[in-house]
Amino acid sequence: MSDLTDLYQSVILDHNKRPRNRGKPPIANRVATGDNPSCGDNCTVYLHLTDEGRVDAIGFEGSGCAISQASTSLMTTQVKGKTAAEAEALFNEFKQIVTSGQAPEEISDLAAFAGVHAFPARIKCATLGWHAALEALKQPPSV
Amino acid sequence: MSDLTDLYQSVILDHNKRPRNRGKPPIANRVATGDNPSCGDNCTVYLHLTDEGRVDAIGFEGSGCAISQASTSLMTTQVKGKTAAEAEALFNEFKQIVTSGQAPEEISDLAAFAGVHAFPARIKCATLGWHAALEALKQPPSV
Amino acid sequence: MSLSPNLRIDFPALDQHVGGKPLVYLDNGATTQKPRSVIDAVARFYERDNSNVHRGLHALSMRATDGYEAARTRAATFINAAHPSEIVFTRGTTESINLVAQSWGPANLRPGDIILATEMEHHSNLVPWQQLALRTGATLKYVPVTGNDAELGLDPDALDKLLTPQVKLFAFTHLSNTLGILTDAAALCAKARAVGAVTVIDAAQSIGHEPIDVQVIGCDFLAFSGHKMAGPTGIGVLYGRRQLLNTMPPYQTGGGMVNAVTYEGATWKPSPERFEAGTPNVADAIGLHAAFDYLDQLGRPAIAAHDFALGERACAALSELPGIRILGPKPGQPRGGLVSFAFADVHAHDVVTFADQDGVALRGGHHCNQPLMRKLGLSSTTRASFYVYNTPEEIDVLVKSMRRILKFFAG
Amino acid sequence: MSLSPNLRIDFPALDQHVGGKPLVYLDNGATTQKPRSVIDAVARFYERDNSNVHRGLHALSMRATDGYEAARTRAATFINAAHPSEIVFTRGTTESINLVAQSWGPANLRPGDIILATEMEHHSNLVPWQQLALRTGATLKYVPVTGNDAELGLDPDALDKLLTPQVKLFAFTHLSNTLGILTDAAALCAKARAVGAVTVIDAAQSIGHEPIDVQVIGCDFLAFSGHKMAGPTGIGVLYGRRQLLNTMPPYQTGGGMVNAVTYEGATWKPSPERFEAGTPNVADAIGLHAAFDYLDQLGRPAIAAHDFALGERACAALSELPGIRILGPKPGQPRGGLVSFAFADVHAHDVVTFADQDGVALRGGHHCNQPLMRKLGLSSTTRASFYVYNTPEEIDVLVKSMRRILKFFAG
Ligand SMILES: Cc1ncc(COP(=O)(O)O)c(C=O)c1O
Ligand SMILES: Cc1ncc(COP(=O)(O)O)c(C=O)c1O
Repeated sequence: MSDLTDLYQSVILDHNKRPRNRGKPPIANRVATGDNPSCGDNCTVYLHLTDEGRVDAIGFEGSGCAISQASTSLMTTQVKGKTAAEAEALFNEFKQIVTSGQAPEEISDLAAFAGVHAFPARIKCATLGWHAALEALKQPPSV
Repeated sequence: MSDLTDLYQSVILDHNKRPRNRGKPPIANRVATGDNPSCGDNCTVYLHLTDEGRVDAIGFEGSGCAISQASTSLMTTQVKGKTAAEAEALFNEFKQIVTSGQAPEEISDLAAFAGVHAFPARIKCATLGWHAALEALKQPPSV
Repeated sequence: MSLSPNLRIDFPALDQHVGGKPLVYLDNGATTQKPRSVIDAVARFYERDNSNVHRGLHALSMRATDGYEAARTRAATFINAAHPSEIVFTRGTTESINLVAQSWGPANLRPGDIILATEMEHHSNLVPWQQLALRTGATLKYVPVTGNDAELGLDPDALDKLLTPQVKLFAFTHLSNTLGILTDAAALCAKARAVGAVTVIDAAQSIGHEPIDVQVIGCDFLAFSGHKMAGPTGIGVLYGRRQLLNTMPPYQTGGGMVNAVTYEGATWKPSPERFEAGTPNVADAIGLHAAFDYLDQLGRPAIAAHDFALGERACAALSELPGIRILGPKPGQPRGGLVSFAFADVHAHDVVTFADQDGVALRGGHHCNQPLMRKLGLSSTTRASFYVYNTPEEIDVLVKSMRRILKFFAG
Repeated sequence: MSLSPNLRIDFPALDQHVGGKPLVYLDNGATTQKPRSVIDAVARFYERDNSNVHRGLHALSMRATDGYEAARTRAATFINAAHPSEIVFTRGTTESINLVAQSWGPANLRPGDIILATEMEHHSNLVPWQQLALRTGATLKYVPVTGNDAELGLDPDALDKLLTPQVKLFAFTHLSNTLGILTDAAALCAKARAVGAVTVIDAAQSIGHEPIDVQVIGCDFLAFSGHKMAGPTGIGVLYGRRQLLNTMPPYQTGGGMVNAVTYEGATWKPSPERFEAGTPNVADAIGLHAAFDYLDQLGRPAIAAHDFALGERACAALSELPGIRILGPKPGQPRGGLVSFAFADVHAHDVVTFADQDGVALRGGHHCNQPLMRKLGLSSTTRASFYVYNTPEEIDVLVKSMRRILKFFAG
């Protein structure tokens, strides 16, 4: 069972049960949908980018496994307040964690996903919401 | 080596070395070509059918292995003088011999081909000339 | 007439632990395990008779040819085909169906014609028909699946309405890999024949489980894979009625399927060679032969009864779990040995990952049936699928594992 | 750097008698024997890891997926492909070539375009192009084979004339299965590239014998079969440059190669999944992995040198027989380990049947090369083809057997 509690850490279970920023935020000017058709999972991320280029509101909809739901929820908390470039840098760190299983000291909650690396088929679950968010950041303003 | 001398009986070797009725006969009113494209073998049989419906002249051209050459040569000696129906009956006996390996007592030279049955891939060599002859007998008069 | 529990020892892969627990292999719908006799038949071929087939005249080549053709004849008897030349060896069900779509299809379909399938087809019996419709201008229609979760089935009235004389081809599954529904193949073929439609049966899930007689069913084509019936991967069969096969243009071209070749063009051998270009998968055809023998030795009626019983038992036991949706036919209706279910609060992928830690191998996802999933309002289900070596005790292990998962995620 | 004669014990099938004589297996051009490590790799997969790939999340399925993808990566390193996604698993050379013809072909050829092949292509690298020409209105032309019996080769001047900018595709063999001629693949690809033609190399005969680096050769596609390189039957590879593969429409459709599917249509995964519809031949891909390892452990330069030496030796020894025609390249020219010959008075089928009684396995016929045979004025030849386990002594047995045959038919 050690593997499994590695995978489903309490941070993940918590975000899965009580997702943060679920639903469309009151203001939003960017949106993108990530799809994992071979799982049937999907995730739509809405966000509001200020004139200064910072995310000041973010939310998501969609369905998926505990890993994808929790990672998307956590992502929204981390991306809020960031610029597109900062969000991308964060995603690269996250990708590093889920593929290597190694998390640097200073990284806090993202490290909870280190256990995913032992389940390669689940890596795309962990990155689904991130991909949608980065895609949204690349979109022209809308809504 | 018992199998091989069964296959290449002296009758067969003799017909292979000194084929009977090789070449186009002086008179002929029927012709057909048998092909074994997957071997590259082929055989053209020319014959003359009298008004009474008997073969009074027959000859063949083409190339192939010892089995097909000898069987075609022997076939010409046997079919000469026969009607189409008699030739077909003879072919059925021949087919019986090469597939079963059993030859009835009264059958003379055709029995030499009984050894073919142990080499299923060679059965079509043994029947190539026969098929051409029967085909020729079904043709409308020509030449 | 029931299966012996001793047969588990015939399957080497069952004798292992996963995550410290004895393996409970319930992913048979994806692929079954192989008995020793199949594994050995493949190895023995390579150890003794290995050679190329058909064009060879030396001893090994004749042995290999005999072995390969004996496998064909055995396949014919297994499904009671009228003649071995009605058996074309392919890589599996998917290739068999593509062969029909690519060879029979364009030669026989025109704009305005209808291809009929059902809403519960596997992608492999669905996407090839979409592509064929695109290529020929024919229209693809679907017989709807109706009913509630645990009472699903093809809509018989809709079927009768859809099956018009414009329908040139009717392709349907014999046993749904997602719902476990066993269709009445003979009745469906009779209806199709009445309007002159050619029938294609996807027997991927039924071939290793149910007795199948193509002459009784009356189908034109039937497709299956070896790996889902205790046989090797990489080998399958397309059964086709001889009259049809011999009128069809080739599929792949190359060595072995041609008669005469010049630099300008080529002529084709008759079936089955016409459809088997290149060196065939000789060793796995011979392994498949051993699988036919193994299953017939157990007896297919006994296998079907065993699977049905496990399916019903699993449905009953799982239905007691909170928040579960079980998808499939009504209890007591014809069904295969598989059960598909979904929990309100736990995703199928999490279920499968958890069950694996209990040694239980399940499949979670859309089961190559995305449109049906969408129609049922689901993105995925968990599927437990049974075979000859599964036991009632293994169903208990499954249910216990599911309870633990529900508790973990509720906790 | 030469091969150890001890390696014969790695191949179980060699250890047998045929017609009371030790087997002398010289039909390697048709298929090679398999080392124990390959046979065991296949069996071990079924005994331990057997499961379906890709869509599974349980332990066996992850192991099967890892094994299958490791085989792909190993194939990429074996031919030095830039990326594993450039490796598509197929049934063999014939299917690999058909895949290019059916997928790349219609999407890229128009009436007036030219497909160029050579006169020495195997039917599997000839008939698919005839069919593609028929389907698209393109014209198929051939680079002529010129020279006398034992000095045959592609005509370089004719090649330069034929290779115009209208040529969209140039398909040629790396090693002729009938003549033993080894082409200069890198030079041919460079010429083709200069006129913008896409290149397809039939490496069926060379893959197990010669070092092959697709990046050095500079080809766009390369096709080969596992069974001709010590691997299992039923598995082969299409190498394709990634940029090309990802622009090509699918080949077969169904499970595993789709992204999103609705009742109305589907979208495709990128290469290699796009071209691998249905359950792949997992076990044999894993067996092929073991074959790559086996050959690289022997060392391909050593294999090539061994084969070349046996080929030259056989040519020299056979050339002393009365009435023999030996077909192939000039002595000393690049060649594979095979020799094709014909006697004036004894047909190849009789030769093979006789040799079999001496334990010598040969191939007689047109070697899936009917048009070339016709051009050379022959209906068939006898072919002896060598591999890593063959010895100079076996060539002596071959020659002795040939002498006996000539005597028998002369007698
Ligand atoms: C040169 C060449 N190309 C293609 C093939 C076809 O290979 P396969 O039958 O494995 O598809 C062969 C062997 O038969 C060959 O020798
Ligand atoms: C109902 C059904 N049809 C078709 C297939 C495809 O079979 P294969 O992947 O062996 O080609 C499957 C299995 O995946 C199936 O369950």
